Amino acid sequence: MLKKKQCIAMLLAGGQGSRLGILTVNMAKPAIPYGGKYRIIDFPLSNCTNSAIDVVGVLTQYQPLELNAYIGSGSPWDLDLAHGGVYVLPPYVKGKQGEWYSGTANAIYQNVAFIEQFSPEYVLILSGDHIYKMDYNAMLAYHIEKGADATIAVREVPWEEASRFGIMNTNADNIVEEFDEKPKQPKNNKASMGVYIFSWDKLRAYLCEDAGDPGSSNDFGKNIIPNMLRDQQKLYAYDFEGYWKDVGTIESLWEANMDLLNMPMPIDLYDKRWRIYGRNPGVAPHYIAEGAIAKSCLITEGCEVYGRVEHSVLFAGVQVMEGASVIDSVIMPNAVIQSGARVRRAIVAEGAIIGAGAKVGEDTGNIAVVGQNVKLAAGAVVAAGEQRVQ
Amino acid sequence: MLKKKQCIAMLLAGGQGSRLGILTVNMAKPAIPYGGKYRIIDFPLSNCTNSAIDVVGVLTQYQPLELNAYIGSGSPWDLDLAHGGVYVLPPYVKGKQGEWYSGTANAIYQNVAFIEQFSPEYVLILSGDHIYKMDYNAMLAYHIEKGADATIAVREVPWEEASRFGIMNTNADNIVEEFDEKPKQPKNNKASMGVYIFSWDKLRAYLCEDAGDPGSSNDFGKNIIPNMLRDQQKLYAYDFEGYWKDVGTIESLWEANMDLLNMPMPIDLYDKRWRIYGRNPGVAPHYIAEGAIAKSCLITEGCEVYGRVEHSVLFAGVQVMEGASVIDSVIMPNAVIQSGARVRRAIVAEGAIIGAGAKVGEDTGNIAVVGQNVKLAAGAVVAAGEQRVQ
Amino acid sequence: MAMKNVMGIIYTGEKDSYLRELTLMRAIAALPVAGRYRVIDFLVSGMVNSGIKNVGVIMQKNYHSLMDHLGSGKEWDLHGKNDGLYILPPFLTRENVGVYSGSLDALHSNFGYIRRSKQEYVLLCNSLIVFNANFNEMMDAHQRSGADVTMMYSRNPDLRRAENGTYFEIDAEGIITDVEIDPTRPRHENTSMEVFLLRKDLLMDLVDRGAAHGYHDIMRDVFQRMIRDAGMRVRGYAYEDVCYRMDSVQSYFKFNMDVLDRTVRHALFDEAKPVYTKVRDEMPARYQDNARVHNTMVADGCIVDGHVEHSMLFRGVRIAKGAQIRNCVIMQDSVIEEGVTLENCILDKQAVIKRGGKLIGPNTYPIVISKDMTI
Amino acid sequence: MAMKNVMGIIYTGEKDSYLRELTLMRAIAALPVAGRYRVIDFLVSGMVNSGIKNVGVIMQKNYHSLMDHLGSGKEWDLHGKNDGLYILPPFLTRENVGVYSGSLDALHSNFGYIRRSKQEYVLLCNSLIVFNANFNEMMDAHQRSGADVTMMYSRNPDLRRAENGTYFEIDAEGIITDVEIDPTRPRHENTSMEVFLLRKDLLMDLVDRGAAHGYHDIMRDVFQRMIRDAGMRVRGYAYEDVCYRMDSVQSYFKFNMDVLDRTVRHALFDEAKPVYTKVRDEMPARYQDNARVHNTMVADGCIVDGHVEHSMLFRGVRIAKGAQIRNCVIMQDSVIEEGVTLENCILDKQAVIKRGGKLIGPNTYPIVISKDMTI
Repeated sequence: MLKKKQCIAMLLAGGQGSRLGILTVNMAKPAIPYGGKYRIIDFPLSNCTNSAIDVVGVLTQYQPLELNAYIGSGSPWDLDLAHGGVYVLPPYVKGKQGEWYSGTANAIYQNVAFIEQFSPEYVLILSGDHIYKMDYNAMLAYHIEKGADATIAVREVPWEEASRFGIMNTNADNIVEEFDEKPKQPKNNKASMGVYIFSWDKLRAYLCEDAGDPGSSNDFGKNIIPNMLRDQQKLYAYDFEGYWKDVGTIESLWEANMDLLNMPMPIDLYDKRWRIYGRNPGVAPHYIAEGAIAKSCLITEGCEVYGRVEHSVLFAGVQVMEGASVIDSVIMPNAVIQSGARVRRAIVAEGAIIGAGAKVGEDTGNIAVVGQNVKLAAGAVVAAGEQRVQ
Repeated sequence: MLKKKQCIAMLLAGGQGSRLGILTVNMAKPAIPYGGKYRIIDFPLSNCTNSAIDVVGVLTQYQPLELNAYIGSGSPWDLDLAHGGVYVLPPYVKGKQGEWYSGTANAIYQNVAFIEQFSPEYVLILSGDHIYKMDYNAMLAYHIEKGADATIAVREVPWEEASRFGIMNTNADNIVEEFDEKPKQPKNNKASMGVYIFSWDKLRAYLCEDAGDPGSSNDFGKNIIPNMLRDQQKLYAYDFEGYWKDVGTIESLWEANMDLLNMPMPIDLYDKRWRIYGRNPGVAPHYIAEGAIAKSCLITEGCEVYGRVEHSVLFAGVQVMEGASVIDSVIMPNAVIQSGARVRRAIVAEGAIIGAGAKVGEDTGNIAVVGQNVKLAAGAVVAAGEQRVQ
Repeated sequence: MAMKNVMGIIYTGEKDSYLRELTLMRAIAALPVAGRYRVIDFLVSGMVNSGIKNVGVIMQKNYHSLMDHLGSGKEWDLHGKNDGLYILPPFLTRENVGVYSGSLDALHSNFGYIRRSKQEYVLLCNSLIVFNANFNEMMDAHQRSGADVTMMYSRNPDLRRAENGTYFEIDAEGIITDVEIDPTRPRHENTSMEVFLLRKDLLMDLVDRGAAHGYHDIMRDVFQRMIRDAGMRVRGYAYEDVCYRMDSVQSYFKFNMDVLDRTVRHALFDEAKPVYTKVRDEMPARYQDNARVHNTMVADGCIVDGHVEHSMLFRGVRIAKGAQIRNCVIMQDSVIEEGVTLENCILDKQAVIKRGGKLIGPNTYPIVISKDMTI
Repeated sequence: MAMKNVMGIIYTGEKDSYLRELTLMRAIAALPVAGRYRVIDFLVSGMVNSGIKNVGVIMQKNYHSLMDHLGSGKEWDLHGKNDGLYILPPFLTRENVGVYSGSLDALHSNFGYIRRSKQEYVLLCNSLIVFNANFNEMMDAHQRSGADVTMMYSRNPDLRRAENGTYFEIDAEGIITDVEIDPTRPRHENTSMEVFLLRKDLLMDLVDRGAAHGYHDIMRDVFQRMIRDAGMRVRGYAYEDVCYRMDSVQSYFKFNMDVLDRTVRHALFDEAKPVYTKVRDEMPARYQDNARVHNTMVADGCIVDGHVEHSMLFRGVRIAKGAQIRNCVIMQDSVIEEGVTLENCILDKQAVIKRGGKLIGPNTYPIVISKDMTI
């Protein structure tokens, strides 16, 4: 009874993101706050909305609570629809037993019945790990125009970094001839972005084949794409040129936030034609007190700044008290920096309290992290690179 | 960041409902169609909406696809809210591993963190197996007035049937003194309806205790309630007098549908003050052709009746062709009864096609069932009590 | 996909005086039809099914029921922050007491909304014709032909009226070569369906220029001139499926009766392009022991215990035992008591016909019973 | 819990002429305040936070921006099928060209909506006072006292005005014993907050009787008479928290400046009773290298590179390098170019002050720059 859709999106949001350390102890990676008022998942979801793709299945299995509550009815992204919208898809029990998702391809395989409800011609596979603005609709038009079986979004990376990525070796027509996962000697610098469009009939066939192979890791990059290449299916690379950042580590999450402080911003979040939507905290505008300093920074609603904030990103409801200073740091929602505390090159997670006079992070060295709801005693010290969970 | 709620509901919708035979092969029991345009889950969800309870966690693990798509954003029940609404809660992975729900109490236990987000004072536990209209708000007022730790909704059943139920032995003040699960010699006829209100602090403590007991079945009826009685907590019975039907078997599902054909209806679904909401199929009014017969029946939108329909319930989009007859039966959405077919005392599931001249069911005996999307050949015969899956 | 780039504008300010009591308190667009719909549902659903995401509805007088019906646009998935359904009632300011003086004035008053919309094309429609179109094909034809404006028309003779309607002369290439508006005797066989497709910037230019010259009506003062004065390429696009014009009590009645015909019904209610409407959450219709119903459409919430033939019953209608209904359109929540006889009647919402009442109209001119009347 | 049984009605038809340019194209209820809100947000949010599920907003002239702002009520979770937010613009029919002649007329025109609502009580409010109430306590007081009508008042002297406002005399038992409307010199110290709580059936009876006698104003013609003629028990309920009256440019300006005060800000924006408003999805405010900002509230989407002191910046405001802003209220999307100096100004939406401009108003009478103006 569901309405037929030309293309639906499946968003892989199940990863634990363990390289993000204590930030993902209680929360799936796509729910991580970013950029002062967003969560990572806002980017693929807003891209879908702006690309007129209005069915999004979100595949979760690790700590989905925060993500579930955040997605809610889907209304912030205009995905609270009667005919489509956003669906959270955890593993479930079929017949007598249930099975957890064993890999990216397996997660999609377990939801074949979900996909079939919409009888789509194409399926867009996304991951919830990256910050970027992309018109999936343009990519779909390319996929259709080329008559491709699969289209893989790629971006050029510096040659010296190419060996860290999945590299697509393409011919002059952008047809993928070979896929090198982290090649020692890359023949190309086109790295896969983890954004795929498949013709659904083809993908379904390969998912079924893969599910029957006990030796498979059930992964798109390791199994599905190589199997399609083996069979000489038509795989095209789709070149993407804008900002794209994997925020898979503490350092890269911090960097991605700092990127927003550059002028011009490498990713334009003011663009009214391609807004990034998110759930709004619904609090008053922020307040900068007499004597406070706020420069080269992003500050959002509900913050109160009595101290000094420089080259930093403050999320909703953050308080920086008199004499406190926050420099080169990311302060997540409702954290409080008490008077005289000093925060440098740090990420302070949601609801953490940095006691009076405490010192978090250092002027150089690795990023210090204070975990969610941690109450740091007055005068405490968190060294560069340290992760404090209590 | 979620808004505090006085009381939230947790709806246990995970049951496989295996006594419903082939009807629940592809679908969880709460998603079973009922009454011409409803699904079983519409009743507890609409009761919540009408009782001003606007956070409902739906605990699923068995074949949740149909249910998930049906619930969608929650808008049919006015539960597509920014501050609350309906949340589908499957099992998930915490830390390194995941765990399926091992019982009703375990399902709630695994979602303690979900509940805590709303800091509720009370938690209403519901099941997705029953047809009834009930003001949970009145029950909550009773719970508060009595200062109870737990309140259990009960209804009086005929004494001779009491031994099939969980019986609450109460004193004159309606305090529960003893709980008899299916007593051979019942001392009372007040049967538990599977609707509980708990003071959350108390419930949480008992859930934690239960989770630590390796011998427990993690079940409300078998473990939580008896443990609370053991500790002399204040458990009250709350008397409910309206229509209440467990639709856990083929026969009872059929009966519950037939109940709606009695006048007056034992459960008033015309009541504008307590509407039962559901997802609307969005099709035209039904059409009764020249020469057709429709009497003592319920027929809804999208049906086309060219034959004879008596004492039956037709769901959306059903077609009864020329010369076909449907008597004492339940025909689920989009099923087609071809010309000359004869359906008696039967349930024909969604999308099934009964071929020309086929015979389904008999004038007496058990209910015949034709499964979802089954195409019954012309002239085929399905005997009383038979379940046909292809 | 292309239709994402088209905005829909529906002008609901048509002359409604021929519909008598039925349009006393509501716009034609809000007229209840086919058991559970309003006239405007077909157009809005057609737009949405074609992929249009931004629909503006220009309201005139009597717009309360229309506003209430459309609500936030949720039933059409037009309730987003991004695009969606825009209800455009007349401006009431200190200087202006509302009421547009014509379609051109209405468009001019909503210039800001049109300009802000990000689509490149406008599909401009009136709301008095009921049809269930997929506009993609019209858009394809428009783009292929390179026309400045494409106008939808029908060759259906039932749409032709004396002194009412717009008629096109169209040449072999599909170019509209002449337009007659409200002729006593329509000379051209192509009736305008009042559906116009053009680029947004062209529309804005035409409206701006028209308003600057003090014109009021977009068909007469702008499009007709365009066609006459040439320079612009105005093409016709033939709509071949069923369509009905709601401009008199008789045509309203005929439409409801025609829907009982299988061909018409299936053409209008096609699974591939559902017609959405406001949901009422009624229970299924109930037939009692004495019900005898033939060739009739019945909406949810009805309770029928009488005899009903060749009729249209809207949601929540009650027909008591012994009542005899023939050729009737009975709107929402009306009550027909025991022993009543009705033939060729239109009952507006919540009418009550008391026990034993008898109303038999001529089949050419049905009796209309106003909303909330008790007889 | 009890508040589920109360419907809210907000009358937005107040006199708005004292607010000059600010209310030329919008109702007072739609006036932007405190960086990201509209006046009406406080009242609607207060109702919702108190548990009210059915809110009707009676619109008068200039209601476009108000309608656009409230939308489907989604931001307040008032978008359900069951109850929710009802927008009630004036009726425009053949006979009636809209515009109510007073609050009583407006209520009478919406009699159907009031009757159909299933709540037993009505909380009737005007929209020109900004406060963030929890109405539960008022309801408790009303029910405990057995009064026929309970009227909210404030002892805050800032609400008192010459020739404007309603003032109560209240006895030791809390009974309102005298009412003065628009006196030249207010004699009673209790200013009406224009919030009335009563049973719905009583309100309907009063409105019906009042309309039948040709009265227009519910305060003057109904409530004042009730109090004078006795027979009814009309009680006062004192509101002790901060409240502001938006009835002049000065009072509008003062309100925005007072919100900068921590006590006022925290009283109005209390986590336990959030104020909801339409969301714009702007990115966080950005401070550039040359920003120097003190004692100022800044909404999302702003980009600040100049000096700003004791001011209120709404969403999307741009302040260029070298600009000097003091004591200003700058609404949404206004642009202040390099080297501009502004003091004691109110800039309406999308105003542009070009490079080097200088505007210094007296602090008793701020300069108002209209919407879309470029200077």
